Amino acid sequence: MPDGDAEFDDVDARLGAEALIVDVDGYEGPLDLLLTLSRTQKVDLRRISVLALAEQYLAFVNRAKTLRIELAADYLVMAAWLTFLKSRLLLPPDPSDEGPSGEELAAHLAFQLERLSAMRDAAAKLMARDQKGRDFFVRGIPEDVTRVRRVRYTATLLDLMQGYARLRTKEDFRPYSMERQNVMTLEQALERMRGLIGYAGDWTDLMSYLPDGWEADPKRRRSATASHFAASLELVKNGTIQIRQTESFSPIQIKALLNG
Amino acid sequence: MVEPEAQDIESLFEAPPIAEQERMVEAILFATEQPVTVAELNARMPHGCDAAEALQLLKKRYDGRGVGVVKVGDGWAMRTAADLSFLMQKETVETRKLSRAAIETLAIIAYHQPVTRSEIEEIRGVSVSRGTVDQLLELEWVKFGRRKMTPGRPVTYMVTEEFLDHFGLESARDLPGLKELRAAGLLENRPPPGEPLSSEDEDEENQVDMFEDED
Amino acid sequence: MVEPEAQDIESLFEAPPIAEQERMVEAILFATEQPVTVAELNARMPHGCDAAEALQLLKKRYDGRGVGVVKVGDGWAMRTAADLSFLMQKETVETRKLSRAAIETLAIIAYHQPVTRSEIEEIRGVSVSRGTVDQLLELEWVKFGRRKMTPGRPVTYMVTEEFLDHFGLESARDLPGLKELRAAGLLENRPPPGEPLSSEDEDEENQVDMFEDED
Repeated sequence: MPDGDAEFDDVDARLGAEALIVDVDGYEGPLDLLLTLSRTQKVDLRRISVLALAEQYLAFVNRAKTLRIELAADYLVMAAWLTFLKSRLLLPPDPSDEGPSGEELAAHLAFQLERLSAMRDAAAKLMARDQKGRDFFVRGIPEDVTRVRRVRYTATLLDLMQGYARLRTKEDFRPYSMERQNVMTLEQALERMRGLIGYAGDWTDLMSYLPDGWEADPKRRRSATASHFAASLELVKNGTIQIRQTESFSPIQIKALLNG
Repeated sequence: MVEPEAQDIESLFEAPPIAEQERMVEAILFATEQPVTVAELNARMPHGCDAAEALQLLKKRYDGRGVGVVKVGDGWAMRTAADLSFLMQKETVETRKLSRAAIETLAIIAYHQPVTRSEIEEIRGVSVSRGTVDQLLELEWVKFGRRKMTPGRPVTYMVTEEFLDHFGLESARDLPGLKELRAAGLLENRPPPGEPLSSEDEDEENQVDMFEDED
Repeated sequence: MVEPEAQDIESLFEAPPIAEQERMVEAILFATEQPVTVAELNARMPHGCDAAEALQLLKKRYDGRGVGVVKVGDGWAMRTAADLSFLMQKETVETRKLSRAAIETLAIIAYHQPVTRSEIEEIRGVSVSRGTVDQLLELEWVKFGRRKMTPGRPVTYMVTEEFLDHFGLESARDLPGLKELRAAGLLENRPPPGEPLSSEDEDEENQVDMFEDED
């Protein structure tokens, strides 16, 4: 900090201002500040003079203002409220007034301060307790409990009957079902080919893998060819076989990949 | 349908002697870091065992030892004696230092639970930053309680079993100075004068429930 | 010159009583993450302690308990007694609904037993995966029946006593017939006339009984 800055009248004022900045930063809101101020009264929080406290707070805020310290809005709201409280406490009660009396408001503020103070003490007591991992310790080598998970399947008689009913009535309305006898699924073809592929050391025409009884009928042959072709692609993907077609429309050939 | 079978089993596998049951409770508590409830103990021990009784015997046996049987919430656990902490320097885990705001918020939640965020703010006189509660939730010292039956149905916060475990408390009722604070009326939710009481009364009852009718 | 001083220190920090040392060893072994050697124990315990002796006392104390003091390599650790290892398992039973495929397969077996896999597939209209039948066999709701006297002599499936027990049936004949299913609102559509059971009826008298109310 360069010396000789003459913004403040003297060094004391500057130090005072800096102290105040630090202080305001250090307070966690107006209630915290009020609690600190109230401690200067050195009495039971229930017996503090709220009037004196209000004056102290207002003096603090005024000083901060003259030093042009940015005060958070809630400090100013509290100042306004305390000014109101002060007027209520000083003026004789107006019987036509409906709001709470100055004493009630003052008592509530005292209660809030006492409660905050009590919570601070409680927090301190809590943190002073023996703590796990600092004062007492858990088992260092916990022996894990092995979880044996058993799945129990259940079904009710109703499930069973509904299932059966569903099956027996399916023929009546089956929107998507196909004539299965003329269809060969990818899974079926894959299973077939897995069994046969071990013997194919040489390039073999894919069509030779079609099962007996599926080559004649065109419908069946189409389905079997398609499923076998899809299955062979699956096997290529797995690295089980190689596939090739020498030119368009020529026979598709496959060959087992011998590992090792 | 199961009844006659269950009886057969009972006579077939008589409950082990209580000394043996005590050994079993000892082994189970010893093996785990987390507190174990009596119900869990009974579930793991052979049919017919009385874990609660065995537990009492075990607790007595460990009285004054280097390791003790302690109650944590609904569960039981074994922990080293606090007076031997000086031996444990090696084991100490540096926990992240909590801010003053976090410590105060924790205390308010513990003593006023279940408590809403706005109630915490009312007590502290400042708004509670998100990070403060997050930190407590992350430590698993604080959890969400049931929503409050007030307009907006705000969530409430409560302390967890992990909190009790960490601070060596049997239950939230054993918080230091709780009785005195309640007697002094400092745990009441007292609305500022001139504001309608609305449903606050109901809340106060809730809070009493928390500490008195639990278990 | 040094002698008297050393003596002073020794008398100033007298070793704690052996019972106290035993507590210390207990707490250290409990809380430390690895087995601890006697040298390490001595280093951590107050001056003048005899960890080896305290350890032997502790070992004796835990003799026959649910937990024991055991030597692991060069170090010492506490372990649950081997005979109680069965307690270290926690069985969780998860109840799951049987899959639709399994229920349908089971229903077909129940209504048509003894039935072959290809017959099941015929009725379901889709292939029956190996897993489905295996699951039913594993549940002991289904068993193998006698082989069928048709080409290939395929195995047949039947339901078990266990199955009847689970579903509260005295026999498979007690399963409601189609007419009853329809009356109960479980069947909404009439099966196509003359279509269904003809082929299966030959197999088993039972089924004729079961479905005799079929038109």
